[in-house]
Amino acid sequence: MKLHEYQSKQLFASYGVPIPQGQLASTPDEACRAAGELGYPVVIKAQVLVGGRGKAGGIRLAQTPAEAAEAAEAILSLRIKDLPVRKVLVDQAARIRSELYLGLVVDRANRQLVMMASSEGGVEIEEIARIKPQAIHKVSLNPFLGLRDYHALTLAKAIGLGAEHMRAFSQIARGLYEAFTHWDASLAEINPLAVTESGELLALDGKMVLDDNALFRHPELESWRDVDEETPAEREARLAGLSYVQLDGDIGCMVNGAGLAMATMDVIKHFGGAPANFLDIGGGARAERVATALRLLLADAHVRVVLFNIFGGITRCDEVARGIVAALEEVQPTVPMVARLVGTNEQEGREILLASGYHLITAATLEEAARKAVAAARGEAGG
Amino acid sequence: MKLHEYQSKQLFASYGVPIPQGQLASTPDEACRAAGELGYPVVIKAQVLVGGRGKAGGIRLAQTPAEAAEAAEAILSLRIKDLPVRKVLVDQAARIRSELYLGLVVDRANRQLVMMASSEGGVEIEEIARIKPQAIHKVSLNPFLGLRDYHALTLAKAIGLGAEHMRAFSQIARGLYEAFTHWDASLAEINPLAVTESGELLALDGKMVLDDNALFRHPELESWRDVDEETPAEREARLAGLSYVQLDGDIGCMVNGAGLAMATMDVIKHFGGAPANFLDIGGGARAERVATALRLLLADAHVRVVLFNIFGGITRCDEVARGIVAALEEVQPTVPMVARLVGTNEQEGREILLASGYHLITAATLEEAARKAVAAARGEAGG
Amino acid sequence: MAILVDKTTRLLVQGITGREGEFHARQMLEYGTQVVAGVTPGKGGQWACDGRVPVFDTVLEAVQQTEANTSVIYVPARFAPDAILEAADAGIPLIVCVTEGIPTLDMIRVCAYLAQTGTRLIGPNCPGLLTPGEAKVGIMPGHIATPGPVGVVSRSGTLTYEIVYALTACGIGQTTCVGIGGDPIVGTNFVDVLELFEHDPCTEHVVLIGEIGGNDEELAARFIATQMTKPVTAFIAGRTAPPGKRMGHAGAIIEGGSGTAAEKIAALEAAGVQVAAHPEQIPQLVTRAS
Amino acid sequence: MAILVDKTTRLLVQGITGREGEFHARQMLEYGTQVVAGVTPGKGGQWACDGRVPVFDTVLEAVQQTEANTSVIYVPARFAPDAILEAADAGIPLIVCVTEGIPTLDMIRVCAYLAQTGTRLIGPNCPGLLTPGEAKVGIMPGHIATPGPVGVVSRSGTLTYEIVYALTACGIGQTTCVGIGGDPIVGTNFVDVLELFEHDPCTEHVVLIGEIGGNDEELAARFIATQMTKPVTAFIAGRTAPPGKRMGHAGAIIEGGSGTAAEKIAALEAAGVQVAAHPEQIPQLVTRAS
Repeated sequence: MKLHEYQSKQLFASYGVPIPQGQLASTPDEACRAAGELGYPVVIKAQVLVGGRGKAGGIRLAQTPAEAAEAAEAILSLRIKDLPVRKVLVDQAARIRSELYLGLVVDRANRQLVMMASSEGGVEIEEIARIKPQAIHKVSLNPFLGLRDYHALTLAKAIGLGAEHMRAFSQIARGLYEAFTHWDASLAEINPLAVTESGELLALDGKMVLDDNALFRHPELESWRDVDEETPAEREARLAGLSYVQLDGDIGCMVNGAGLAMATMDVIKHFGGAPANFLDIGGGARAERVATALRLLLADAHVRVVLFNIFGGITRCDEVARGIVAALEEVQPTVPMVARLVGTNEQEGREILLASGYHLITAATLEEAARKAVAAARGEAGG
Repeated sequence: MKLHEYQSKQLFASYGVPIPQGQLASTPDEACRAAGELGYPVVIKAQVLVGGRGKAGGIRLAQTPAEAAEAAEAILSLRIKDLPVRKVLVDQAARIRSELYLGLVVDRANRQLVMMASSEGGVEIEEIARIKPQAIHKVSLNPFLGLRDYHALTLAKAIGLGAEHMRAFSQIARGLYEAFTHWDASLAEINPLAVTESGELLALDGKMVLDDNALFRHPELESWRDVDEETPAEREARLAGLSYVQLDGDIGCMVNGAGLAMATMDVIKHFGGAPANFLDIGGGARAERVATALRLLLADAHVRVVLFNIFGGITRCDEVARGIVAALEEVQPTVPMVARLVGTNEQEGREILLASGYHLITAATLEEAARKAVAAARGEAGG
Repeated sequence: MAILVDKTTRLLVQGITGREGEFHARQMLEYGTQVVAGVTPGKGGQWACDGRVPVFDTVLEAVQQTEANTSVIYVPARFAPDAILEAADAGIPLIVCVTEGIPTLDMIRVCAYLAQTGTRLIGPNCPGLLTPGEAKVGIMPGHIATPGPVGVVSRSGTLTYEIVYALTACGIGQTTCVGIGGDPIVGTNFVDVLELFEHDPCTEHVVLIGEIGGNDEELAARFIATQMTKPVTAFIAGRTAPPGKRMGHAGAIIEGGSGTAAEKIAALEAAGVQVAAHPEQIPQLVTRAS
Repeated sequence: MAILVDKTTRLLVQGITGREGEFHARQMLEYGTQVVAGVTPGKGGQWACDGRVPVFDTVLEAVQQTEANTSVIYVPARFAPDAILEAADAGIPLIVCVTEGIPTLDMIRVCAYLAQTGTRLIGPNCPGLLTPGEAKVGIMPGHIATPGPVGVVSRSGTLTYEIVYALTACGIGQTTCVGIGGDPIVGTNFVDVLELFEHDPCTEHVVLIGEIGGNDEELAARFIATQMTKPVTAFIAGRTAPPGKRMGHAGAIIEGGSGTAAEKIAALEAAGVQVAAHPEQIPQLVTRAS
């Protein structure tokens, strides 16, 4: 689960990380009032869960009430990478001497957290990695020791901070680490971490991604979820326990298992088709969940053919078939459907589908299923 | 720092360990009022920081107000192992089916905490260890994992608890562990941990010793210290940063270093004398601390001779000599003094003592110093 | 011969009285695996799977009484880290954790502890291990595999079945099929398993099934290039996955432009690995290389 | 030859700009120890001991620039655990911690971590190491010792000096004097040091100085009985100490009737160790046994 900038900064601040004074606003009026209370100049920033806000015009400086009103109005009417901007953060503008980067990520290969710092802040870390990799400094953190002052000091020295900033940098690094571990993040970044003209360190922007698997420990965060981030279909899928991602194509796929679902998409593409979605019904799905999944696919106006690819293991083909039939009885499908069911209880599954009387194109292998789905999407007659 | 039973149980209870309802009382009247509020029968228990309260008559059951008044009065007039009883704990009496032991200690050899449990509760663990060692079950706790449910379960099974007690025992074990680690204990015990007739587990007695080295993390506990536990001299020594323990003999010793101080006592005994105290002035003691130490010795009416044994390392003999002279100028000593100063700045130290004009018996070795002190204590002329 | 599990495996099932645990314990028994014990705290003394498997309260008791040497875990995510630690503390040298949804920070701590004890963990969020004809530990359907010379290692579940099924259908058997799991933090990675296959005399060819996210395939490529003598054939799922969108489980995501299928395929091909364009192409590539 | 420290020791002093750190750094330099670096966070770039020792902000920098291979720690108790961990993380294989008053639970965590890294820690709350004529690391007064064939290991501070001084006065020199520290949890115990002395060709005789509390002397006795060929002479302080009273430092206490001097002496004598009745008897016993 991704958090907005204002949410991330709020969490960081609760662990002692200094952030600019700021207020959230949903309308140009609110933004102006906030700016008036904070004092000019202010920075007005779109709160959307995608990168590239700056280039899209989502971050603007305002020196006067008139500028603030204009900026807020402009930003609140933007769509950035297809997401509408519904809120802006109004921050006191800082006088910046230099911009640093500080981040904490999971290092899969070493199975540890890694804190990264760079003197080249203000651009994305991937960009720094590309143009100046030697400017990124890292320390691995043993989970039993956590972040120690000497780790922070090592990073501070590496990015060229002077002795006068050591204590403040240590405190910020510790705050970031504690926020990360307390809230079970998978990513936490302060970028830029500004050195102001008055010599203070200030987290001007914040980013945090939480580990969905750990949200059970933090039920209070459920209300922080931005449902605008998801399409209604993705939301319904999440609540039903399905993994669903909408894509641009016209072949709706329903698959058990993430790897097989991706492979199914790949095979469709390989044979010239375009998947309309990624959809993993998970392990051991019952008929009800399968029915929800199929309803989602059939509700997508772009879908011109549906492909079921089920390899039974924990998942039983008869359960899946029952779910398919249940959904079909509800929503009369107008598109062709290709079904490939193998593995646990495949015989029973095929019989249930056959007995339902609905016409399904069958396939023995994934390749065959994909070819038939691609052909059907092109309007060619199938199986 | 040792805690009283009522303090230990209060800390345990704050971590979810069930304890009997109880109240603290300083007078028989208070005890009776408490008993009335709690309901009879009650147990009235002396709150003193030594073992063997039961045998000394410090724990009594009362069924009626008259019995409570009599018991409280009797207990509050006791001295147990030389300590006056100033407070009693009045607890609701539990109906006990069986008594268990649960404790947490530092295992020096393995450098870990060890949780111990036994079905033979109600007697001291050393007693169990002596009479029925196979009844003590232990689990070592890795500091990075802490106490896990499976540790508690393993102990519960080992001491024969049935499935119906598993959850309660786990919670108590966890509470004990958390109290121990949060408050930096070096020992925490629940003995007995009672299984009541209604099938509950209840911590009837509690004992906790805190790590003095970690008290800086818990300044709020300073007010919990029972100054009655110490003699006034021990208290003054503690506040001056000295390690001081009063003993029964007549040779006052002032030594730098705990091991050397013990060895000095041993050598005195070896040559037929009796040390009046253990006194370690610590490493690098300045003149002021030395003067406090000497004042303490000279204030002890049992002391018939004073022995200084200083082996300079961090500690400088001249500093020690200055402290001795400062104290002598204040308190005119009436007892003979034997001084042995070797190591760092020994020459300067001896000169300071000589120049002071006080008569001190000198010695080159510890053996010589001890022989001379023993002789002086017997009233024989010395050096 | 095979790797990790075989006829000598004495299996303990943690969470055996749960729905999944009992179901798969039966499946494993039917496959011929020696399931010697189950553990469910509070249910010690019972018997599971129609009286065939004794249940204990703790792993330690189970090990002491049955000499179990491998454990498979089916307990819910919030109890699974403790289950792994308990098995390690009881001296079990090989643990397979099927459970999905364990928080990443929990797994970081668990793995740091296992590094001290020397325990091998497969998973979590993995389908487990299958040595055809000998032992099945986890949730892989047994009937899709057959004994033979190909070692299979995969981050995926059902995609593995797809490929094993395709191999079997073409008459190509397997030494052992290893599902290492799709989470960001897993106890055993591709390189560990490749090393085992490299040293297993019965394995003549290795099939590696990767997917987007992380850089485990890149590390595998480096290992293959420098340390392996046996031919490797691979498939990488997620060529068509868009960046920034999580594809099902927590591991499968292209973050900050890295972890793409294209990068992984390039790394593997540079290491001399044949990479299949689609899963059912694998048997053909294996046959060609043998 | 000697154990742990010698002429090749390249010493780093953590806390070198503090009162104690600077004082003892000078003493160690005067003794001839190679003090190559100091560390005090925030004081990197300065020089200590009249410009003889460069100061760094972190141990890592100090190691990278001076190839220090041993560290001695004089920082206050609440910072000492981090100082030990920092040295271990920077790859220093031998750390001597002089600091007293470190909480026991902190030391339990530190030691558990060091067990993973393989770092050897002497102390805390110890006088350190002295190889006469070669190197002095810690706070032992150098002039009381002289080179020779006796290895000395002790839980005590000044009592060690007393005994080393007595040995030297009788013309008996030492290979290395090791103060392991008097706290309940120390990084290196008697057995570890006895093993080093047993394997050191220059050590012909070992003097062990114990005290009440714990059971390290008992473990040493078992090791001596089963694994040592060299003669051992011992002294145990605290025969007259009353139970339940802490004698100075946290380790010296007779708890629950165990850890008494009588038990320790009995165990050592049963292992064939000569136990002195008072410290100054040691040289005589050593001479007799040689």
